[in-house]
Amino acid sequence: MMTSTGLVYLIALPLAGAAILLLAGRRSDKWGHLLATGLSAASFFLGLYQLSLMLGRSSAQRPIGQKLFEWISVGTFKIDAGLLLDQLSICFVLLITGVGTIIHIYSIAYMSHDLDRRRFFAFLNFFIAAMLLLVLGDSYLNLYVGWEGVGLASYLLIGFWNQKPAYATASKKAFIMNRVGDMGLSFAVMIAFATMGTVSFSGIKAAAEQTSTAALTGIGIMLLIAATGKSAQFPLQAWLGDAMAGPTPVSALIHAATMVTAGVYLITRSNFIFDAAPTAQLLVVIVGAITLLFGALIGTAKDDIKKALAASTMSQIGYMILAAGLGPVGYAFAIMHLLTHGFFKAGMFLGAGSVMHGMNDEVNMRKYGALRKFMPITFITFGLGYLAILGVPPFAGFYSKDMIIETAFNAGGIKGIILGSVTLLGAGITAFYMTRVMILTFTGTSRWDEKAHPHESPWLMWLPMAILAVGSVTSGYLLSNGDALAHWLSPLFESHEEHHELLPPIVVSALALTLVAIGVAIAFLKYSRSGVDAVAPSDVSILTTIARQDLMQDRFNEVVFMRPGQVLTSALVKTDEVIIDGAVHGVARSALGVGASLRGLQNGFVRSYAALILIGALALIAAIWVVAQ
Amino acid sequence: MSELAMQVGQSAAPEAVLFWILAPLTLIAALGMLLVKKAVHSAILMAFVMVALAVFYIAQGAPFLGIVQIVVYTGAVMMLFLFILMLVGVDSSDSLTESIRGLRPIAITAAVGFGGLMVSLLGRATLGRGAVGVEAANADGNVEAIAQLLFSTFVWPFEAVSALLITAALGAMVLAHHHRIQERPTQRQLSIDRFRKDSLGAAAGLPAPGVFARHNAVDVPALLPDGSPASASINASLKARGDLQNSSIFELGTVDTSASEEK
Amino acid sequence: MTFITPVLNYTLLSPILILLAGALVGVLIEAFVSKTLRSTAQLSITIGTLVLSLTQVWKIRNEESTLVAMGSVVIDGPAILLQASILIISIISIFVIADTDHFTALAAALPGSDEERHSVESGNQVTEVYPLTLFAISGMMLFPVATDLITLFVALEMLSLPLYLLAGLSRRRRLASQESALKYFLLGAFSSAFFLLGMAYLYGYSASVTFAGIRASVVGGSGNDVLLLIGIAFVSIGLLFKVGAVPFHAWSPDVYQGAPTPITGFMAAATKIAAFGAMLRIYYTVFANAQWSWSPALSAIAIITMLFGSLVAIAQRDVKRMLAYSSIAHAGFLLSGVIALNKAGLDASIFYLFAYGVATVGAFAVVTLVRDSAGEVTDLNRWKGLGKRSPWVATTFAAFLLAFAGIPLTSGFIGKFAIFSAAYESGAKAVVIAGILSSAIAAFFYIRVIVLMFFTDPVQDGTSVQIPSALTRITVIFAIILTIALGVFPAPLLSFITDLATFIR
Amino acid sequence: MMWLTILMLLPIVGAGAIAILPKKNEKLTKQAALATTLIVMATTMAMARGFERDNVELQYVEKYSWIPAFGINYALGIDGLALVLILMSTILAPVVVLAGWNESHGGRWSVKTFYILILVLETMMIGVFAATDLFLFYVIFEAMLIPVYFLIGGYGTGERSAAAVKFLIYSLFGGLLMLASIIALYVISGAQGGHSFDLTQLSDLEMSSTTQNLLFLGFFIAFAIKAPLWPLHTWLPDAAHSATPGTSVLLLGVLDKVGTFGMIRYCLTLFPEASKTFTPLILVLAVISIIYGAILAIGQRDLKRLIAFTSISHFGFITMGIFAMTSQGHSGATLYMFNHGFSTAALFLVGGWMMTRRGSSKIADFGGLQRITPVMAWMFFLAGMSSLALPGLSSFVSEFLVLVGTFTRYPVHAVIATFGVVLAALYILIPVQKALHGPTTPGNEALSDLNLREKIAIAPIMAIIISLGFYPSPLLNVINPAASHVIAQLGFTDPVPTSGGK
Amino acid sequence: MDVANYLYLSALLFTIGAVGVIVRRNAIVVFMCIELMLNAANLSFVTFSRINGDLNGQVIAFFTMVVAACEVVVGLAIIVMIYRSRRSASVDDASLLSR
Repeated sequence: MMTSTGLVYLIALPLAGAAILLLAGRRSDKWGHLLATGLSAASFFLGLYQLSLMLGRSSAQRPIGQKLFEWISVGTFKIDAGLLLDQLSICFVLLITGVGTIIHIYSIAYMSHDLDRRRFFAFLNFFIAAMLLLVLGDSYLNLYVGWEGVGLASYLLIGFWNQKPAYATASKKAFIMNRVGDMGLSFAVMIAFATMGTVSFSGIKAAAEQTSTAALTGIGIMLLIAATGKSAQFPLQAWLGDAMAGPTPVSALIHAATMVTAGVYLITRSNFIFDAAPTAQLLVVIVGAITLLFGALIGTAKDDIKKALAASTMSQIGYMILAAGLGPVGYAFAIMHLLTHGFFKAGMFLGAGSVMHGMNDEVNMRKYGALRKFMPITFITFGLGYLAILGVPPFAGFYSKDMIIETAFNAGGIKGIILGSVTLLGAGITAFYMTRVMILTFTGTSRWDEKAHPHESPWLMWLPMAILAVGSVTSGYLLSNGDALAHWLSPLFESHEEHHELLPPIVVSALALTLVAIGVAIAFLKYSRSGVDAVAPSDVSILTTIARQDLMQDRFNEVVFMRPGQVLTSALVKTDEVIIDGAVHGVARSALGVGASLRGLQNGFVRSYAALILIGALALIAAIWVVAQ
Repeated sequence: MSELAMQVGQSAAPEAVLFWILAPLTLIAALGMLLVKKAVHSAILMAFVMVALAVFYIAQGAPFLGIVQIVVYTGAVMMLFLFILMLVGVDSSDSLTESIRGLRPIAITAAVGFGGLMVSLLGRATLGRGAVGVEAANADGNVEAIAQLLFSTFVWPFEAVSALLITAALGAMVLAHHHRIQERPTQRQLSIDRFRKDSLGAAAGLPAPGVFARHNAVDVPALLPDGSPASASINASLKARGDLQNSSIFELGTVDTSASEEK
Repeated sequence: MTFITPVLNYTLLSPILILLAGALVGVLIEAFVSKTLRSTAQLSITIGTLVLSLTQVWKIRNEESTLVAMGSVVIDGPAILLQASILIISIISIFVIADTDHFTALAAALPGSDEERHSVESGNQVTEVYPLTLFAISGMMLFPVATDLITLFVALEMLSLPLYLLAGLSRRRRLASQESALKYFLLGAFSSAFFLLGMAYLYGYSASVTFAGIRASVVGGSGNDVLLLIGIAFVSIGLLFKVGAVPFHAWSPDVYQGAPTPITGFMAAATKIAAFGAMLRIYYTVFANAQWSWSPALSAIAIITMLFGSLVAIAQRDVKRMLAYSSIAHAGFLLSGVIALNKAGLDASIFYLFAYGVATVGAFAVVTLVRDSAGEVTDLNRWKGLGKRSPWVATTFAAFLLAFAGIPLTSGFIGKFAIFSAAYESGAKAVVIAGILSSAIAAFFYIRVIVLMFFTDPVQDGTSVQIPSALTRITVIFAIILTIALGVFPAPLLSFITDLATFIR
Repeated sequence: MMWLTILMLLPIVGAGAIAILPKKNEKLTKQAALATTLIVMATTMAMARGFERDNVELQYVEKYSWIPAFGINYALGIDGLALVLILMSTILAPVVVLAGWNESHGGRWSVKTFYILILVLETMMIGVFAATDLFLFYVIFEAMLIPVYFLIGGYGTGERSAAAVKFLIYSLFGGLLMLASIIALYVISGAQGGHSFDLTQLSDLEMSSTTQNLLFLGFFIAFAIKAPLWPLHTWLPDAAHSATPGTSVLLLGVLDKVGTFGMIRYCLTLFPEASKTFTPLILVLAVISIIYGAILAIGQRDLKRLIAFTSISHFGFITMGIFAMTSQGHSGATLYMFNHGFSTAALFLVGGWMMTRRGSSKIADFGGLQRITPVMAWMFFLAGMSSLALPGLSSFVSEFLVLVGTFTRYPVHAVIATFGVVLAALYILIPVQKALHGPTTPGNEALSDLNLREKIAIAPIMAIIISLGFYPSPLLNVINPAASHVIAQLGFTDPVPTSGGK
Repeated sequence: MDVANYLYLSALLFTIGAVGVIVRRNAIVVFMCIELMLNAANLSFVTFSRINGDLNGQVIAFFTMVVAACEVVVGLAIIVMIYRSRRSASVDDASLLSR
């Protein structure tokens, strides 16, 4: 592998930005955001430069690495601080820095009234750096650093307005659920080291062949758990909705475009493990399928625009995970959907941010309506994203999502049919809830509070939206034209055998579009025709109620983990006081008691003392006599 | 030890007679010490035990010790005891009921156990050698032989005992000796004092203690005609030492006039 | 019968003889020196005598003889060490005894009487204390070097009688003091009767009154051992009484509390050395070959003593009583040195005795300083906040307590380590375990006192610390320095002891 | 050159100097104390430069006869393990002095006394790690209790004397058990070629397995009390709660390390067989400590107690790493000791500043500090992140090494212990949320942010926490030889990759 | 007659003396009981002296008498002192110091 000395700057630039802004404090208030944006952009251009270099090399020569220093080395456990830039990571690098830079720009305006804007930019920069480390690390442990780093960034940004207790709680929840997932990554590393003696990607790739399927399955499952945590997949999905507490640019960048897709990256990156561990792979698919529907269902019931989008994100990542679980045939599509999703979902989030910006930070869609007239640019960019997510040709989503549905059908047998159906159904529901969002927000009658004065956002905000909208429109075509992405990535994955086609592509597309149309139609009938209440109706079906409560996910966590945990905690606190410390005190007390009672012997009467001596003499003689016998 | 062939006394049957008469008496006397109420009776019984022991000493070839036992122990030490008993109150008697809960049964059990154990152990003792008798050692006379030992082999403890005697004397003095607090007044000074006092009441001499009361001890003040105690009737040094009886119990008003024999 | 002219070997006896002479001079001073000069004269004579005696001990340190005083006394390494220890302890005790008004102005005066008040006002002092102390010291010097039963008994009484008297001479709380004298005397006499009877049986068993003779019988065996066993038991009672081992300890809390504090310190330290010295000699030489018979019983007593002393001390509210129980516990620790019955045990015991003695005198000297208008304050509750009022006194006392507790860098730790390792080496593991356990318990109450002094706010009840006079100051400083020094650099003393401490038979 | 002796003497000299300074001039006293600790730190670093890191033998060896009668020497020497701990101690000392500039004011005694105690303690901290004579070690081990006892009891808050007593009694009890074992070792060594306390000689003793087990327990219990291992931990929360923050740092950061240090240096070296016998039990206790400490920390309402319980959890990790008997576990545990010193120091110091300002240690009394005192809040947050072993911070490296090292031999233990990582997130984030986030709690409005002195004090700690997270090699290179040496001596080799049974 | 009988007698007297110390309350009587114990021991000495055929036992007995005399002096002085202070010779009354 070629080595390079430049990779580190990709990370170092934003990291330096974060450090400077945090250490300089208020002094950098004036120029901090500019510096951060600049550094992010610089990193993006560096990425582009690396891409250009990469393009200039033959496909086998494309991956390049950089060993920075020996990080941990104990016995055979040797971890270098090393970076790896290959065809897969470059995609992420560009996505992260590209979308990241755009969102930086957007935020300059979006956060302009916030006193702590500088800190916000510091966190953003920090996030970029951590995310880059995640995708550039050349071993699981390096990845782990970035993995938790983005978790921290996410925590900090969700809780950016943590003076509101609910937001603080949301950030905490995100961090802790992520930690649960991270534990899976720890286990994966441990199993890998115990069985293969290495934790680097290349090392494991080489050793995987000699390793038993059981061990690989174990690693795979643990990686999956990690992925579910970071990517808000079932069963660790509950945090994502609450994470919308963060400023909207954060939602766009972290909780839509980049961080939450880290799970997809992890699974794709670990293709050599999953390919050899069918069971784990199957689980990946199942998780993806469940989440896909899960997120979609939640999305149908949410009135909070950001939460609706978050549910959508969850669902879309479900698609990606599912695709990644399909093995070599799906990796490229997973990544492709990831990239297109990065554009259109980020765009929509920014759009949502723009709406909120104009609506006094109102997030309830039932209090929107008819914003089309007031925010035309937002409407257009949002609409383009909408079309993309629906998978309407030729928008980006069409290319990526159809591929996934197609591949799912082609998975073979019952599995293929089920997966295909699920993905199709998901597409339909997606169409329904996204249409609902569109209708509630932009069309119909206005249901605003009197204080609201909707207006279009400044150019610093709409420009990024526009850029992303362009991406939403074009990226699908660009990436899939001539299987560009698939070819680009193919050296990384095992070549796959020709798959048999259950349904021809054109049929799949047709089916998908049909379902989308049905979804749109239902939404249109339900919301556009009959109008919308400003207050959510309460006489709704039990299903709606459950969906509004995120399918009871929080209730479940509360009943199964939180309450018992609290009981256990207080019980242990009591135990510690009463039993363990009590035992210690008990010993002390009994010694005191014995002392006090023996003290009674000393009654002050000399005759008693004499009696004691006599008894002692008797005992002593007897004892000596007995011993002597 | 009963199996021992210590039949020294076989030819000396009188010793056996002596022992069997005197030993039970000694034991009874010793037991009596514990059982009699009055301390002075105990002392008498003690003296008897000592004398009996002196007899045993003499019977066992220790005439010197026997005599010393009588002279020193019975004669001097017991007299000292009796003297102190007088001081403390010769008629004082102990109540024999036990006041410390549980002590008596413990004491009796311990005593029976102790005595029993001692006797049974002694019964098991065998020396592995015969009783020699002190006739050979006393060949030159008991006193001479003891003197030999005392002034040669045991001269060091003998000297050391002198330190003990001094200690005892010194100790007794420390505990009992009173200092003169003021200068002893001269006769002349006394006379002057007597006549130059505030009143001439003292000129004729101070009242004698206890003369009007029904008690003639020197530590009880005389009573004045009004029945109050005359403090001047008590020697000043007694007063200073605090050896003073509370005179109020002898005041006329409080005296029980019904004639009752004082014990 | 020819008279054998006794040969006394005065050089080797000289330390004791000097003391006796000093005591006699003291008695003469009582008779002939005017009151105003008496206390000065007595003090200087006493100190002079003690120092002279000590130098004499030093001079004869390398001489050995079993034949001193017609075989009544033996002078060997342990004898030198024990005598020197007793003398050093005595010297520092005398400073405290001499300090001020610890003793009654007139023993014969009734408590609370005019005569007593008068005597106090006239500045009267019971200067007889000095010769009495000297007599006691000479008895203590003789006790561990005696090699026949007679001398042993006489020495026992020589050391006891003056102490009985001294215990009753406290200036304050005289009733308690007198009571302690009575208790000490009655129980002391009671135990010495046992001791005497034990001697009789030993004499009966061996037909000898000398240690060598008895030892020969023990080694050679004569008949069965019943008389020996009773003898050992009864002699042990007398000795165990003196060291305050359970169940013969009952006198010590009462006497420690009632006696004048300087005497308590002196008694606790010096008597222990003397008694343990004699005990070591008797068990290591005379009874050594009968170890099988007494070792288990003595181990049991040691264990009970340690635990009892430590446990009961926890519940005490009076400093002097607490120290008394602590000294009971220490008797238990020291018994493990006797049980060890090896060279290491002997060395360790001697070191321990000396170190403990010094710390004890120091601790009691500190107790004398804490006072209110009515005299010493021994109620622990009134020691609260002492660290605030007089940090140095409290710190010093804390250091002594830490030494008692056996915290490293104090002499107590080295002593404990030495004595326990010796006991362990001889296989007395149970004793060591019990020792460790009771050390833990003991730490509890030592620390409690430290908490009272340092971590509790003072109560305003007139308790104050008297500025120590030069004499007491010397004692306290000497004791504290030695306590720390022996904890940090015990090597010189240890090797001195190791070189010297071998019993000759 | 007698580096170690000089190192031990320097604080004593400083203490002596402070003792003769005028009592009135408190500032001068503090400056003198700071200067002394800084000099010690500099000297340690100078010494560390000459350390040959690949040499597994003891270095800077000094040996003088101390008590020849018992074969006791004043013997010093350090290996990688000891060096690292000494470094930690001497770096923490000036930080504590500087951070707790005013800690000495609320005490029962003077400022002078406080610093004298601190400096005496520093001497002992160096000595206890440098001692290679068992007796010397024990002496310092026990004597150390005294200054700490007075520091807690004299300058602490709340139920300080009760806490101090509890601490002392607990420790003394453990120490006495150890003394029993030491006595036994001494006697056994006497029977096998002469009394000695030399570590290397003692480690060659022949003992029956019963003896070895009993003696091991004597040592281990003492150390398990020191490095509080469940269920011998109950003294720690009380002590930490009552002590001043600076004292707590020295207590948890340094003194408690003596326990884990002792396990390696004494338990493993002297009783290899017994160590193996008891490993299963100890690992279970360690795992319980990890989870138990974490859960209890979650349940605490008092900040200091919370931190104390987190330490119990952390010490569980260290113990587990030690007894996993792999080079990763061992090196990780050693590194963990070092890192824990700093992360706990950070938590306690910053927590201490918060508490001093607020006048309360209840978590509920804080709230919204991030808005009022951002720097302080950030420092607390960072310290917390270090405590929960965030990758990129120093404690992650050590914690992960311990887990990996344990997993290769005891996967089940490692898996359970890993749950502690999640709990760690809870016990840190709960107080972070309550104290730093949310609306400002009444009474907190006027709290002041860190001043320059405090910033200077905390800066080196943070620097160490962050830089060692990314670049722990300098320490690992020193630790590794020592750790593998111990493992090799015990006859262990790292498990080879199993390939999952293929 | 068996010489050992003296020993039995001695042991019994000693026991009686010991019990007397415990059961009697008058300090003087208590002290007399102690004297009884000493005398019992003396009897043993004299008897053993006869058994052993040397006079050492008699010498010890003699010393015992001397020592006992000294003890009596000191003891009685103490008792008198107590009596004067308390107006009581009961040992039970002297129990200020306890616990």
